[in-house]
Amino acid sequence: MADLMQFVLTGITVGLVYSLIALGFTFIWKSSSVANLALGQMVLLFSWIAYGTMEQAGLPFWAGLPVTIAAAAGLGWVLERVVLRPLIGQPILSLITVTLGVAFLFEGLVAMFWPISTAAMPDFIPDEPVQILGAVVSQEYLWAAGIALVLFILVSIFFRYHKMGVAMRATADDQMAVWACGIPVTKIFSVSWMFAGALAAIGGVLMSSIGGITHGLVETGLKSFSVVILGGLDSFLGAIVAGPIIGLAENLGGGYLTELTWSGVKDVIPFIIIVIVLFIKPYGLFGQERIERI
Amino acid sequence: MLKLNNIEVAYLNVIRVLHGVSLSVPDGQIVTLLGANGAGKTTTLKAISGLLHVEEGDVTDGNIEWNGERIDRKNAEYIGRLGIVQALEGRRVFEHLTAEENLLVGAFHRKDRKEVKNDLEMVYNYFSRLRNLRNNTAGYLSGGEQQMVVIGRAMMARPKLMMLDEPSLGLAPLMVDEIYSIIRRFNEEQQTSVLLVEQNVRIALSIAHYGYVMENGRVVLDGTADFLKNNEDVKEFYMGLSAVGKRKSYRDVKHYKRRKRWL
Amino acid sequence: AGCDDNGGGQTTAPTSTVKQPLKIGIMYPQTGVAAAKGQPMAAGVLDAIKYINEEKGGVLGHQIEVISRDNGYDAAKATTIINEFISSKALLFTTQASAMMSVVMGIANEASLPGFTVFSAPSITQPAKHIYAQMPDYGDGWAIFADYYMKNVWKGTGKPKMALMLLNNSTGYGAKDAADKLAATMGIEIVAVEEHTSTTANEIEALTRIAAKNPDVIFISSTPQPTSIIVKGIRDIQATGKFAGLTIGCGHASYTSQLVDLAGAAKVEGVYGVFPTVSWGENVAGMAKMTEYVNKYHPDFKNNMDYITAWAEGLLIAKILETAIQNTPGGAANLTPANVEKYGFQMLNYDVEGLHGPVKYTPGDNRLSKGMRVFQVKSGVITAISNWINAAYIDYGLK
Amino acid sequence: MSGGLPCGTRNFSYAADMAIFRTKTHWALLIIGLIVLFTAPLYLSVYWLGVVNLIGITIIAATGLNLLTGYCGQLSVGHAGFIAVGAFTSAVLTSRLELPFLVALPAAGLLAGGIGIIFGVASLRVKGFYLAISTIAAQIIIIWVINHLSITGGFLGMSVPRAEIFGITFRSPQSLFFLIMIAVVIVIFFAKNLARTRIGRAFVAVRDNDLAAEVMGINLFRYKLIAFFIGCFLAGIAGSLTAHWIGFVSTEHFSITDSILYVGMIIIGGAGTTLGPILGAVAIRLLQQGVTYISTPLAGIDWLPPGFTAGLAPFTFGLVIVLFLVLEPRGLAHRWNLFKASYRLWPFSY
Amino acid sequence: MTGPAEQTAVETEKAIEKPVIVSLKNLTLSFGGITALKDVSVDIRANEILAIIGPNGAGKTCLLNCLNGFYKPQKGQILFEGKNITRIRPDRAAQMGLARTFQNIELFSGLTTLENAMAARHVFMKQNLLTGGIYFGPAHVEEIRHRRIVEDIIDFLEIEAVRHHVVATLPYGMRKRIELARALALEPKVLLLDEPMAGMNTEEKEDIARFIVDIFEGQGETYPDTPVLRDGVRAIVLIEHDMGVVMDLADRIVVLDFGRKIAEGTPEEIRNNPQVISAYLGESATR
Ligand SMILES: Nc1ncnc2c1ncn2[C@@H]1O[C@H](COP(=O)(O)OP(=O)(O)OP(=O)(O)O)[C@@H](O)[C@H]1O
Ligand SMILES: Nc1ncnc2c1ncn2[C@@H]1O[C@H](COP(=O)(O)OP(=O)(O)OP(=O)(O)O)[C@@H](O)[C@H]1O
Ligand SMILES: [Mg+2]
Ligand SMILES: [Mg+2]
Repeated sequence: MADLMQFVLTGITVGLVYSLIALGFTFIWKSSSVANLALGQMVLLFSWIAYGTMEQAGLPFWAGLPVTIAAAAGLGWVLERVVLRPLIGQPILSLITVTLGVAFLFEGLVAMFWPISTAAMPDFIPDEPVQILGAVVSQEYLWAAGIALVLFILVSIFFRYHKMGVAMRATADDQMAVWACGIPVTKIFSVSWMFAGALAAIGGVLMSSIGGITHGLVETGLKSFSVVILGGLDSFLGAIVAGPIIGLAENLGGGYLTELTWSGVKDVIPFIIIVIVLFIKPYGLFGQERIERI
Repeated sequence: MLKLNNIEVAYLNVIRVLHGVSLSVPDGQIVTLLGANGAGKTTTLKAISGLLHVEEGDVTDGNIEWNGERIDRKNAEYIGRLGIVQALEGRRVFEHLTAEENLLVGAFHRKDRKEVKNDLEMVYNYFSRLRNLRNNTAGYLSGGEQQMVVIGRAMMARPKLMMLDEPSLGLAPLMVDEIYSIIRRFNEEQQTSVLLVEQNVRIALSIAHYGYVMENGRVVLDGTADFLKNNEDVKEFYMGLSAVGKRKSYRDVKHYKRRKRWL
Repeated sequence: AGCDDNGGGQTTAPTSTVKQPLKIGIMYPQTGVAAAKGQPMAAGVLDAIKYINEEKGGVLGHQIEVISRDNGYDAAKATTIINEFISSKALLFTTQASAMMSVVMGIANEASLPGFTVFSAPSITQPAKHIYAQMPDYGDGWAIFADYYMKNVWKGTGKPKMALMLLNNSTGYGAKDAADKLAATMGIEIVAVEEHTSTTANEIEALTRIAAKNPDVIFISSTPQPTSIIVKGIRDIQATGKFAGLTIGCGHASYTSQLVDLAGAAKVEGVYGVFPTVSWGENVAGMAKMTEYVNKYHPDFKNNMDYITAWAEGLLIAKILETAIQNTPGGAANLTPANVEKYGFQMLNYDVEGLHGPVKYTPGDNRLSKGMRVFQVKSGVITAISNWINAAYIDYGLK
Repeated sequence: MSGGLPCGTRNFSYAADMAIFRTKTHWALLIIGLIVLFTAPLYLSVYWLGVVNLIGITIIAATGLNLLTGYCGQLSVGHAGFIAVGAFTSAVLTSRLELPFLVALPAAGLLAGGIGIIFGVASLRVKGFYLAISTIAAQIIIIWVINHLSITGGFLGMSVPRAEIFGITFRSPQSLFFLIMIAVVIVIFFAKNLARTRIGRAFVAVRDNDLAAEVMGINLFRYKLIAFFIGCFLAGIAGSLTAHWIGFVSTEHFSITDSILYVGMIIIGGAGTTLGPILGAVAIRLLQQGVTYISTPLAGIDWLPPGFTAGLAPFTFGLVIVLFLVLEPRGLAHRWNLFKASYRLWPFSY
Repeated sequence: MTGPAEQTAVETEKAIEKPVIVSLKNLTLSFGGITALKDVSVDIRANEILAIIGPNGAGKTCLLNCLNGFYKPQKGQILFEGKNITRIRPDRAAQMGLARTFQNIELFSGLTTLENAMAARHVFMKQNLLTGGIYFGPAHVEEIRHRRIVEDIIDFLEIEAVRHHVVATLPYGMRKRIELARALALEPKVLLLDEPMAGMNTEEKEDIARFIVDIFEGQGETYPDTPVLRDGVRAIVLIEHDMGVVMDLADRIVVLDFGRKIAEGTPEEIRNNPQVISAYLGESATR
């Protein structure tokens, strides 16, 4: 019973960390229908930038974090400007592939400037774990989970009510028609990539305060893809709900199935779930269905 | 007052589509642009609204003036802020947004929140059907309803010049009448100039003040609506009326065409 | 007709010595996923050979000519590279890790080209063919730790209960193979085997299940980052009163200063580990030269453990060639890959200037050095607590 | 699929209009091309022969992915997983069961194709990026299973005997070259024909407009499965050849990065053209060589940061992909066709 | 496909009573809260052009979608030549002889005109993976045979000039015609046309009208090898908002409004039906 509690608690908090990263994906998707496969690499690069500002340049946390976020937003802006803007209106596969190119590019940058390959983020969250009903969770996870929830609420409100958010959703539907309304699509793209960069930076700092800055951040990016798929690509609610579901599946599945199957089943369970769920709900739990009319 | 002076347009620097088009839209008037498929009507509208640049097209010669200011080198955003909006052909609603959100996107540039609220009300007054559908997903609306959304969206920008591309496409006759009467009302009440592209020549000339006929990228005929309505060529080729003023039957067309082909 | 300099690599220019140069092949993953390891290693071995060629005048007057190639940790590339080594008549070759050696050893064995790999799995040396291992493998690491634990740490009665936390590749499972083979005879009961990925962010779930089994000792065979996650997880769970009196041991793939950085000194305090080389600054014969070179040419790799292994590898290559020339009938003129193996590898007896366990070939056992030392983190510093312990040959029955 | 006809060439029968090689020049170019290709062992070094072999195998796998993704529009980011299925099938059959290579090769294709069909069932309802992720899931599940089966050697991988056909053992890079190139030529021929006939048209119909395709009598599910089968079948064949070429298989060699790279190849080359995967495979593999080539001498430059060369590879790689796409978003094959068009119209370019 | 014996049968049919080919009985279709069709019954008879008209959103397209299996009605029955095809798969419906064009052009944009039509011949072909991949042999013969038929259709619709053009870049009117060609290539028994003339000017409408009439009547020996052109189709269902076209071409008209059938009859009857006038035609159309 205590074990169950532990699995549930770990599952939910870890899952919310996946959600945190997933929000950045959904943001781009909702505003421009671009699947950003460089997400993991963005998280990695921005974590290193955080390391650079705080550990290497020696800025205190309260100064280092804003600098990192600003740098990340700036990079997002550059990315949109140089890479994505020329591809507006091109086949969607080309857009996906170009983000793959960006992924390689970022990995290269990381390897060039931080060849040490792993490092610890400066400590800014207390070390002592927290105990809840006999289960234990480290404060780092609680912080990350809490921030994920706050960001979720913020971006949801932004997209639902802010006119920029609404325009972003319109852009994802039909760029040409948005142009025709005299709305600067390019500005919308810039802004959404800047936001996405900032989100990735926040996610990166929190993630790497948990497990250090390593290439594993890229893999977490991969896992967050399964989160957005499960939740529905265009749904923040989906991302925030699906993260804990994946986390729970990992932990409960690992907790009770490992004995019955091979070890390491924990790492494939999310993907098995995805295949099954997609079969029943092809657009994820909260995704909008494609409007199929002829 | 919009003026196009002898503009030429080419796509991708090679495909020349317009060969010297001149027209003007005086303030507060409805001007219609008629012509066959591929004549370059849509291209003309895009040249005005600046959307051409998005499609790798360019105004290679001539100029476009809006109240004396040259706008053919300006981008779509700037032109949009001047109060020139275009409703694209083919009911391009934002499918996943609700009808009301679609309308609000039209008002993106406006800062006067109160006024936007009032205008929303105005659009619902024009298109009473939309009022009930305001929270429905636009992608599932019927064709006519989507057309209303598109026109309403253009109205929400409080444009000085509204350009409508084939608003009657695929609409039921009653709906065509309705939309056209709304366009006329809007023009009269708001003093908005309208540039109207149409295939349905009869209805377009019924509300327009002035008209231009385009063919192969050139303006071949222009005149007041009454002049055009009574022009024999317009009657024959665009309204399908024979010399006597009666419409030919589509069943008979076949034989007429065949004969023409063998001759 | 092939030309030699086509693979995109550099060959060290032969100097004006009259004696023919000795050609060897080295492939490291200088790019790709394992570049972080491959780069310092390539630096180490090339620096050592530079030292031998320039300061010691080569091997008995012969310059060592290195064909150094980047395999990018990629099987297809490695395959083309080994073919190139063979066709350019290299006398021996080396790789960094078992993954790449597994790929190329079939071709190398067919061509009777001897070679060794720095980090290895038993499947490379068992059965013994033309391929050697520079250092003990991950199974040996487990065996040495288990032996030390039984003799010096375990104070309870009955069999100690051990849990294994394994990385999901040959590093992790190497330890499991040894445990499967030896635990029973050593009097250790394996109560849990858990697998994780190299990129895991949380292992609380596996640890919770392990905690239910009340282990006395946990052995982690993995790399630094996951190990730090696991150690932190253990410490978190200990806050609830579980895992009291638990001993933590680490395999050598993870037991570096990086682990201390990532987990935090407080969390790794007291953790045991094994390691097959000396540390920087230890007082051994080869330390001064190596430190001089690293400072001069690769200051970034100062304190990097892989540089030490690779520097030792360079010394070892020179020693093998020297032994081969001395013992081959007819000397250097008759050097062939077969002779290098017969008279070089198998007659080797070398202390590697104290940089890692002494090397001596035992027939049938293709591990060159067999020793590791046991360490413990004390006040945040990894401190040696034993002398070189030799791992006995474990017969895994591979064929 | 109108081929490039020089100005003034006309066809007088449908058969002639449908032929791929229509003029004497076409045929001459084809024959010269084949001769140049098959005499490569005479003038290429062992190293470059190895590179060419790798390119050949890559072309086979990329062609499979192109049929699935480029033609049928089913984005798959799990191709390396299916290649792994082929590689391990062939390895197990030839080394554990000691079956001949000529049995193992098609068996590898069939099993990979079969497993492709199983995961393809997901494509019945799932589209686009959703499908892409479920193919990533396929790869992860496949690799996990292979890692935990004892017959495949688990994490250690297993060695694979040399391919042998009618007593000829393919051991040297030269002999392997012929084996692989013959397979490449057959696969390209097959894919080209498939693409221009009934099934290929149905694939494109499904890709361009699945709803209309269904209403036009094309059974969506069936064709998606066929596409998965044939795409994964070719992956399996490529896997089998890889296994026998290298002589060793391990799951480490079939990573998501590889899968992603394959997608990159067909996009850079030009998805939905026969030429695309060929150009893409050649471009990416040569790029890898080029990066290796420049990074080794750069590693000797002391004043560069130590990570410079390690980072250079992915950096250049990413940069080239980005530049390619920004400058030619429709792929190399598109550029090539434009070039051909201008040649065709020459000297009247308008 | 159709032999001479059957052809005479067709002729005699024309002379006497028009039998029902497709019969839709009491169809009800809804999406969530929206009811698109409510208890609609329509018969499609041999040798007639049946027009379906109604305001936007009345459910006309939905009716066609039900007919060829794209939508599955919640209630009701569809009989095609006596067989129940109510919840048939769309591709099966196409194979049975129901081909259509679409309200918004739905071509295979990456294929050429020729290939678009050949793609529709798919249902008549027998190639499989192996013969297709090998090509030389049965596949070659088959390709040539079907190419002949498709070329006839292309010739008939006067789109020879764009035969090898990828359709995405062609003008609107041309693409509408290619859609028609593709539908004809399926050799339908019943041809369903959803607003084939929307967005066209009078001249282009006349062209399409001519094609419709010609397809309906059959071209006889002008195209001896292509049954669908030689013999014509058995019935055409036409959705169109241009009343001139509808009144001239249709033999019978069905009017839908808000998912219900509100009238049915000859053009003359419909023109003067007050309910139709108020719901659909409006005053201007009666002028
Ligand atoms: N983006 C483009 N690139 C190249 N050519 C184009 C492009 N857009 C339009 N054209 C060509 O320009 C010509 C005029 O097109 P346009 O859309 O302006 O005609 P239109 O009068 O609006 O016709 P319709 O009545 O069919 O809407 C056509 O021949 C068309 O093929
Ligand atoms: N897939 C769908 N999901 C939800 N509602 C739908 C769907 N398809 C159609 N509808 C609704 O069904 C009703 C009938 O639509 P339909 O397309 O049949 O109209 P129509 O008579 O063809 O109109 P138009 O003349 O504008 O084409 C509309 O209210 C439409 O919004
Ligand atoms: Mg137009
Ligand atoms: Mg409709």
